[in-house]
Order: sequence, then structure tokens, then C-alpha cells
Amino acid sequence: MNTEAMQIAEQFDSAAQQREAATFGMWIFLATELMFFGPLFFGYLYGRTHFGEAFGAASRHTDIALGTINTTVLLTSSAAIASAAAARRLGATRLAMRLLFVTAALGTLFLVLKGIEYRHEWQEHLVPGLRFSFAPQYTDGAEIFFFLYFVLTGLHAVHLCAGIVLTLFFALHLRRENLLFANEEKIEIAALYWHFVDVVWIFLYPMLYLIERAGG
Amino acid sequence: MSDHFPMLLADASSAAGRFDWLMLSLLLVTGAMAVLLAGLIIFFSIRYRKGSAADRTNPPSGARGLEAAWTIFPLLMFLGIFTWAAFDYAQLYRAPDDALPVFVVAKQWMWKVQHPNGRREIDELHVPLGEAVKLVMTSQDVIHSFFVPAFRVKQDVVPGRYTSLWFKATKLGTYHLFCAEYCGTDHAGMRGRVIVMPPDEYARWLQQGNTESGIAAQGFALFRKYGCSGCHSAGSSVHAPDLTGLLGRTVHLQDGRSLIADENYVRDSILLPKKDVVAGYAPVMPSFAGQVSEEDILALIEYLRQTGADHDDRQRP
Amino acid sequence: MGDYKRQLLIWFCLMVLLAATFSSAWLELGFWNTFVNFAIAAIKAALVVIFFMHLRRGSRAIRVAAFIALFMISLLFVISGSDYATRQVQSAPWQAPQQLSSAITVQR
Amino acid sequence: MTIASDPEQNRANVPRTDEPVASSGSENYFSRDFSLKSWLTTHDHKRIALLYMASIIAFFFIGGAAATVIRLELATPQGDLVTADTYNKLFTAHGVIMVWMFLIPSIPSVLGNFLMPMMIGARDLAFPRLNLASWYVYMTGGIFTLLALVLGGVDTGWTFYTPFSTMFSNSNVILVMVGVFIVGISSIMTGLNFIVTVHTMRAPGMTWFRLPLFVWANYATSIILVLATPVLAMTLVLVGLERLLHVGIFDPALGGDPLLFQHLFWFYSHPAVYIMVLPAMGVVSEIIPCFARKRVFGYRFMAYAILGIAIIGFLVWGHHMFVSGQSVYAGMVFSLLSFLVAVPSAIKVFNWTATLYKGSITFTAPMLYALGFVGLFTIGGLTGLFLASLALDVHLTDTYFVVAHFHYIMVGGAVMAYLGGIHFWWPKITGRLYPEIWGRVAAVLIFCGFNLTFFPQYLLGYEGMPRRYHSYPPEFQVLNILSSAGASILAIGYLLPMFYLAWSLFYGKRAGANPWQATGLEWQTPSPPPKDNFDTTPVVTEEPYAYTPQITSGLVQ
Repeated sequence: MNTEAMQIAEQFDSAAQQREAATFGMWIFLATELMFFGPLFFGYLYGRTHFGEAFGAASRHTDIALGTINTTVLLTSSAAIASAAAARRLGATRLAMRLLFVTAALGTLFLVLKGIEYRHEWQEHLVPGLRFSFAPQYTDGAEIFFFLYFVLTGLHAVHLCAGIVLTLFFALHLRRENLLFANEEKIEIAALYWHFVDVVWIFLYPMLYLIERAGG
Repeated sequence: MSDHFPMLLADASSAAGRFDWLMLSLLLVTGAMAVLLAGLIIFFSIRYRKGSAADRTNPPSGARGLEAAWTIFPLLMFLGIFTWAAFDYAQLYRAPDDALPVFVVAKQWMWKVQHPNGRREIDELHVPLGEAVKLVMTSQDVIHSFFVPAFRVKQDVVPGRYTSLWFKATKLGTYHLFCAEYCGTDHAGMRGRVIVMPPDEYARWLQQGNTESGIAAQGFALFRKYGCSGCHSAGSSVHAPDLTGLLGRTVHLQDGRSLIADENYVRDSILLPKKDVVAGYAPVMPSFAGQVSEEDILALIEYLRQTGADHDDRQRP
Repeated sequence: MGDYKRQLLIWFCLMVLLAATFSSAWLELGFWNTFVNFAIAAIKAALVVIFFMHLRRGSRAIRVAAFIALFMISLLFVISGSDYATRQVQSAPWQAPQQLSSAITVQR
Repeated sequence: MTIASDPEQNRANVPRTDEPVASSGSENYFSRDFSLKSWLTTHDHKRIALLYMASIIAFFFIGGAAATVIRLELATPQGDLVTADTYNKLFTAHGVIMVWMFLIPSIPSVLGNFLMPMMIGARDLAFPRLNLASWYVYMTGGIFTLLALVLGGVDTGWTFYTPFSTMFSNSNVILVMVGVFIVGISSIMTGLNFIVTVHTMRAPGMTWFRLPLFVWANYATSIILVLATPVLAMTLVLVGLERLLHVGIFDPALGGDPLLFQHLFWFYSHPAVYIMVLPAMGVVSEIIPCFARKRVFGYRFMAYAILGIAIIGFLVWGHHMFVSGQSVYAGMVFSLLSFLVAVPSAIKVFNWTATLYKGSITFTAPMLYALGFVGLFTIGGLTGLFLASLALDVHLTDTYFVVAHFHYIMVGGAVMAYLGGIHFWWPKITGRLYPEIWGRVAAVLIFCGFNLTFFPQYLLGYEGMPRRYHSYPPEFQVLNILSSAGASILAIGYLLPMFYLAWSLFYGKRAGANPWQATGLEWQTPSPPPKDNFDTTPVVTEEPYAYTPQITSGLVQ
């Protein structure tokens, strides 16, 4: 267990109560986040069932190589931050700090690769509303697919940015040995958020890259 | 005007009678419940007002049997009402096979009606007394809702698809037609009249002043006007598929797919000819998007449907 | 150090699953492609949630919260989906946005 | 600052007394510091509640002004007072402001914020800073919306139905939706805070089944806030994108489905009705036992009914869509579920009535509001059965019947209970008593004015007058005039409390800690409460609502 004294906010009676409230609060927030993605997932289901072939054709235009590399990157980052939380719990603060930096770096790498993907899609006229052209028989469906693709990945990227800022924030506090602030509980909670962003991607990957990859 | 519309809502369709029965029954049941509750509250309020001499020994703070009773009793009652209402509702969506079809197109802010023989009217709907009429409706812009209070029927009119509504008028007269789904600035002005006439008068009305030919005949005129016949007729020098009896036919496409030609397919072929190119033909047809109106497309489809029927007649001995 | 080892093991499982879903996508399985992809995604998500996010040792309230969120989002899918599954849509052959203004010439 | 020394020490051996604990001095949350900065940076849930109260009152009167113009316009069949466009913008403004800026935050953010920590014996909510942030977010969203409404307005109705909102409306749709989105974030913050607080901050001995029903109600409401609001938020984002980019999933011209929007919208907006009415039920469940001097009848049943309403309330959204073109089968499922959600509501009404039995009832102003709530909620609920009945809904939906129905629930119900709650806890909040007679006059006035306003609308709806009509056929005029006349009485009824409550702030009699001799932890601490609510953390040893009819209320004769 944690040996340093915890800062206890005045509304709480004990460190345990504070920890429980914070962790539970994060889970409730994640439940909210899940529901926030809900309409998009349902919109995807609508499109997939109504424009099956068009979705398949559109999905084949996404960059599966970058998508798969990105999935690897994000899964690895999740393992890194989980280890960082474990390290912080075990008191290995230097290791925790380094792992947090690794996590943030992997997150940034993900965003860079995503940016490259977006550039490809712009060049290939796959940005709905702004620059879009597709095989005429699939125009409607493919446009909806790429609309959802950009909203989903864009929203995911925004969440990831928040995660990176959060991770860097705690990493820097650890580097300054501000152990009271960057305590086990907070890093654990930041990790929860990071994992959620990862879980969203785990579903986005097959939804956006893998459907009917083998052909109609 | 106002003497056409008496204060008490007329019941002028077969659905209205059933509606009023259900409404009245539910009103009695809920009214009884409301009176019972109000009575109890007032009675308790008076009897157990502070300082009254009423007996207050052993005040209950719960009674499992009683609570179970007032859970189960309303539940059963609700299930009963649900069943009744659901049954009536299903009737509203099951049009008789011989119902007279009338096409309705809603747009901001008017109702455009076309009868099967081609007679059009705007913001008015003439229907025969005692005959089932089925409205096939769609919208050109936003969602509207076709509502005739005297008939107790209402159906949203949704762009991009057909919705339908049927009724059998049972009383002669003129009734309100309202748009019930908010549709923009002049929503309140999107009103019309439904005029119920004796069947013979309706038949006369249909012919009277009808300068329009039937929808299919209009379609034939359009088929020539837009130059479709230039390529798609049998003697054309352009290599284009024959459209006789197209609707319902299986069409094989260039990319190996095949589909049953339906209304949507015809529409797409007119507006987006490159979408589904028929096997063996070059994609030479220009798009008619922006040139041909939705109503004209409908007429063209009806014409093609007609050719199919003629075709079938000729095939049959 | 058991903690780190377990993280590593989970990471390895995730990578194997990723490889599996990636390669299965290239087989022509029709509907089963989708099924396999999402089944694997669900397993991966479960691994992350249970082991990385410690749902397993979370309090009961946390587990209930996670369950209710999942339940609610599936409600959205199941109940709305039941409408789509049973709706008989006759697509209207009209309605093309580019002609809203020009096409109709009927006078009021 | 008067932080209770060490809670761990105080916690043990504090006997629970029925007498209020002596205050640690005259300093309370209100008088600690009068500077504006201390208010705007406060973390005290009680002060934040008051910030909320001031803001929602302002929004209530803005929304009410829109309603006034609407009723004036409808006094004549012709559209002669304002233009059709203006009218459409007015009812949209009325709906948007009343739903998101007033009703949804009303009871939870004001009364809930003030009372929840006290009722469970906590010093504050679990996340005080988040609580303050939620108010700032709310104000940002509210002012944003207000600006959009003032600078041109929006004419989609509060429901934002597509494709009207995405393609055809020429008004500030996106701005207003951004405002609603922001306010939604504030709701989520409040809900999250409440859930965590109820789970983790209860005082020793405060078990789940010792929670006051008000806490249960706000807890259930918070679950809805947290799970439904994000769906609305994302749906609005999608509508906005569709409007901007002309791609999307809601417009049939783009391959989308307008019913998809309706499903997503009502997935939030039907449970939103329960966000408004559940806390109202909580308030009434506090007031009625107190003034009947009796334990609430069937406490556990009431708690379960609250949870039941919150959960089943999530399953019934499609009853807004019976004639929209959704499948007949789906319509039947939603209708059946809607009848099921009526059962727990009925249970609650029966239980309130049974609470009166063998009580010792005084008819104070809060009690009159509460009884008024029961009456109006009953009428609203019973007419809900008409709308849940498929065949009846075909005729009644989108008419004034629906308007009357939801006003009975949301105005007759929620606003009545909100006012009842404000009166009930006014002595606790301010330490002063309001003039009782004026309180009763206002309650009766509102009840009568309300019925005169909205009952004729049921008849109008049955007669077939569609809602959102700027002009109407002349035969509807009589009922519309009745309704407008009632609205003027209602307006006076709503203005009246503003005056006497404000008056009482300065001249009202001092209230003791517990003027109603009520049970509940919030009454065990001085009025107004000290900053940390309790000098020592209370320990709960008995069931809630430990009233006995023999004890007479000392205050009101």
C-alpha cells in the first residue's frame, strides 16, 4: 500500500473514502462516455445494414496497414500505462514516470499516423462534405461510411489528446518528484481513462478497417 | 365556415366510432380512478386534519397485501387497455385490398393530391362515402403529418419513403385536414378540407373538369418529352435496353450483380444512370438529375408499370 | 513483480488476438467475418477492462455501473433495432434534394 | 472556517438527538463572507445551490415571457399579434429554455444540491469543484442559447426534428444546439456528483433503506442524467455536422433516416421527463409525511417505484413515434412498456394518499403545493394512459392533448413540487419564515390558474387542434380564450412568491433549526446551516420519517 500521506479533501473522512469516490466517479464518467459514442455506433449499424455493399467497398479504401499498426501502438500504450500504474503502486516512481512518457509517446505516434491516414484520404477524395467522390453506385453509402469514419476517429483522437495531456501532466509531476500530487490513485484513474480510449479503438478497428476486407 | 365545423367533433369514419368507444371507456375508467383518489384525499384531509377527534391508533406504515393489490390491479387494467388499443391500431394499418388508392404529396406548406384517374387537387381531398380510401403519401421536403380529426386518423408523411393511411368515410360533409407535424413557417397554414361525397357524385366529380389524363398516360407523354423513347424504343439506333415490363423483372448488371427492378431502381437509373449499368450496354445515358421532377418520375414509373401489364396481357392466351 | 508479468502476458494475448482478427479478415467468410471480428474485439475489450482496468477487483458499485452502462447502450441497439427489423419501408421514388425548388410548378 | 475537528473522533459516541445540535456560533454558510468573489469561487454546495436558484429563476421568467406572448397570440384565431416565424421562434424558445435551462436543473441542481449532502449527513458533495464547474458550464450554455435566441432565434421547435433542422430551417439551429450541448455537460456533472456522493459519502448508520426518498429520487434522476444526456449530446453533434457539411445519417436525401434521429432524440428526451418529475416526487415524499405527521406509507415500495420508473422510463421512448412511420410491431412494444411505467407511478400516488390515512394533517403552504402536485400529477398521469393507448394516440398525438398532458406533468407536477420544496426548505435555506397566508394564497392561485390554463387544452386536443399552430380555425377560439385567461392567473400565481419570499429574506420571522418539527438530518443542524453542515458528523440510528401523529406541529395553527 501507499506509504506517503494522502491529501484528503475536506469533504472526505478518510483516504479510503476519497479513493473510492474518485475511482467510482471515473467509472461513472466512462459510462457517460460510452453512451456518448452510442449514437455513432447505432448510426454505423444503420448504415451497415442499409448500405452493406457500399460500406464494404468504402471500408476497403481505408488504410489497413496504418490502421493495424495504430492498433498495435494503442494496445501497447495501454499495457504501458497499466504497468505505470502498477509501478507507482509498488513505489517505483522512476519507472512509473518513464512508462508514462512511453505511453504519451505512443499516443502521439498514434495521432501522427492517424494524421497521415487523414492526408491520404484527403488526397483520395474521401472527405465527405468537403472533397468526396466515389464509385457512383455507392456514393450515398460510402459518404455515410466516411462521415462516420471521420466523426468516430476524430472524436477518438480528441479523447486521445486529452489522455496524452493527462499522462504527460502526471509524468512531469513525477519527474519533479511531486509524489503527493501524482499519487497512485490519480495515476490509476488516468489509466482508466486511457484504457477506455483504447477499448473504443478496439471496436473501431474492425468496424472501420476490417469489414469485407476479403471482398464482397 | 364555422357551421360546417360543429363544436362537438364529428365522427365521420369507420375508425371514429371505434375510437370514441375506446376513448369513452378509458375516460370512465380513469375518471373513476381520479374521482376515487380525489375523494380519498379530500376525505382523509378532512377526517384526519390536525386536532380532529378521529381515531389514530395503530397508524399503518405499509401493508404488503394492499400494496400488491394496487400494483397488480392497475397492471391488469393497463394490459386490458393496451390490448384493446393495440387491436384497433392494427386495424388502422391494415387497409382493405379493394381500397381506392389516392396519392398525396406534402410539401411546405400544401397538400397535393392526385386521384388514380389523374385528377389533381390542392389542399382538398374529395372522397366517396362508404368506400375505403387508401392514401399513399410522401413528402418532398420535411416531415408533415396528415391529420383528419373527424376521421380520427393521422399519419406522418416522411420524405424518402411512402407511408399510408386508410379510412372509410361514413358521413357526408366537409372536414378539417391539418398538418400535425411541425414543418416550418406556415405550418398553421397547411390546412385543407376533406369533402365526403356520395359515390356517384364523386364519380362525376372525378371526371368533371379533369383535363389531366391518367398518370400512366402522362408518363407516356413524358417518356417522349424527355427523349427516353429516342433510345429505349424498339426501333432506336442507340443500343439501349428495352424497358417494356421492366418493373419486377430481374436485371443483370455489368458488375455481376443482379437485382429486381423496382421503383427505386427506375428512379436511380433516371437520376444516376451510372450507378447500375445493365450488362451488355455502354454507360452512355446522361443523368436527368435536376431536370425531371419527382412527380414526373412517378408518372414514368406508372407508365413502365403499365407497359408491363400490357405485356403480360399479350403473353396470356 | 507479478504485476508487470501479468501486464506483459495480457499485452501478448492482445497482440495474438489482433493478428487473428487481422488475418481472418482476409478470408472470405461472409457473415462470419463480421462475427469473428466483433467477437475478437469483445474479447480484447474484456481483457483490457478486466485486467488493465481491474474491474475484477473493483468494488461492487463499479461493476454494477459498468454493467448498467453496457445494458443501456444495448437497449438503444435492441429496441431501436427491433423497429428497423420489423419496419416495412416502401422507399418513395421521389425526393431528390437538388430539385426542391425548381421542379414543382403547381400554383396554389 | 469551522471544520469539525477530527471526524474520526467525533464519529463515535455521538448520540442522535431530536433536538437540533447547538450551532458553533452565529456564522453560517450565508453570512461567512458577503463578497462577490466568495460566491463565484465557492465550493460550498449550499452556495452553489443558491447560484443555481438565481439563474434558473431568471430563465424561468424568460421562458414564461415567451409563453405569455404565445397565449396572447392564441387568444384570437388569426395570427395577428406576431408573425408566423416569430411565433415559431417563441415556442421554440419557450421549449428550449423551460426544458433545459429550467426544468432539468430545477429540483436536482437547486434543492438537490442544497439538501443531498445534508440529508445523508455529509459535509459536501464528493466533488465540490466539479459542482461549481457545473454551474459555470450551465451558465455558459444558458447564455449561449439565450444569445442565439435573441440574435435571430431558432424555429425548429425544441425537438429539432430532421430534416427540417438539418436542411430547411434558416435560423440559428447550430448555435442553439451548441448551447444545449453545453448545458447537457453541466447536467452530466451534477448527475455524476450525486451518484458518487450517495454511494460514498453517507454518514455512519445511513444505510440505503434509511435514505430519505428525496435522496432516492435524485439518485435515480442522476442515473438518467448520466446515461441519457450523452446520447442527446452526440445526436445534436450529428445534426450540426449534417447541417454544416450536408452529409449525414438523418436526411433521406443523403441516404439517412429521419426516424433514426427521432429514436436517438427520444432516447434522451423521454427519460428527460423523468429527470423532471422524479425529483418532484422526492420533494412531495418529504412534505406529505411531515405535515401528515406520519411515516410515508410503504417506504420500500416507494424507493423501488422510483428505481422502477427510472429504469422502465428508459424503454418507452418510441411512444412519441406511433404515427411517425416506425413499425407497427415496435409501436406495440413501446405501448406495452409505456403502460408498465405507469404502474410504479400509480403506486406512488396511492402511497401518498395512504400516507394521509390516520395522520394529523396541517395545511401549510408546502402541503398545499404537495397536494396540488398529487392532483395535477394524477390527471397528467391518467391522460398519459390515453396517449400510451395506440389507437387513441393516433388521433391525440401532436395535438393540444399532448401539450396539456406534458404541462400537467412538467408544470403542474414538477414546478408545483419545486415551489413546494422551496417553501418547505425556505426556513432551512434562509433561516427565515415566509408569510404563511401568502404562501397558501399563491398555492391555491397557481392550482386554479393552472387548471384553467391547461384543462381546456385537453378538450382542444380531442377536438383536433394541432400543436404549434400560429393561427387556428375559429371554432377553437372559446377554449383558447379560457386557456389564455387561466394563463394570466397562473402568471400572477408565479410572480407572487417572488415578492413575499424576497420580503421574508429581510423581514420574515426567524425560523428555528426545525420549524416544521420534521425528521431528516437536514433539520438537525441550525438554519441556515454552518458551512460544513454539521458540527459533528451525525450517526443515524433509525428509519426515515419517524413521525407519530400524536406529536403536534408547534408552529402552524
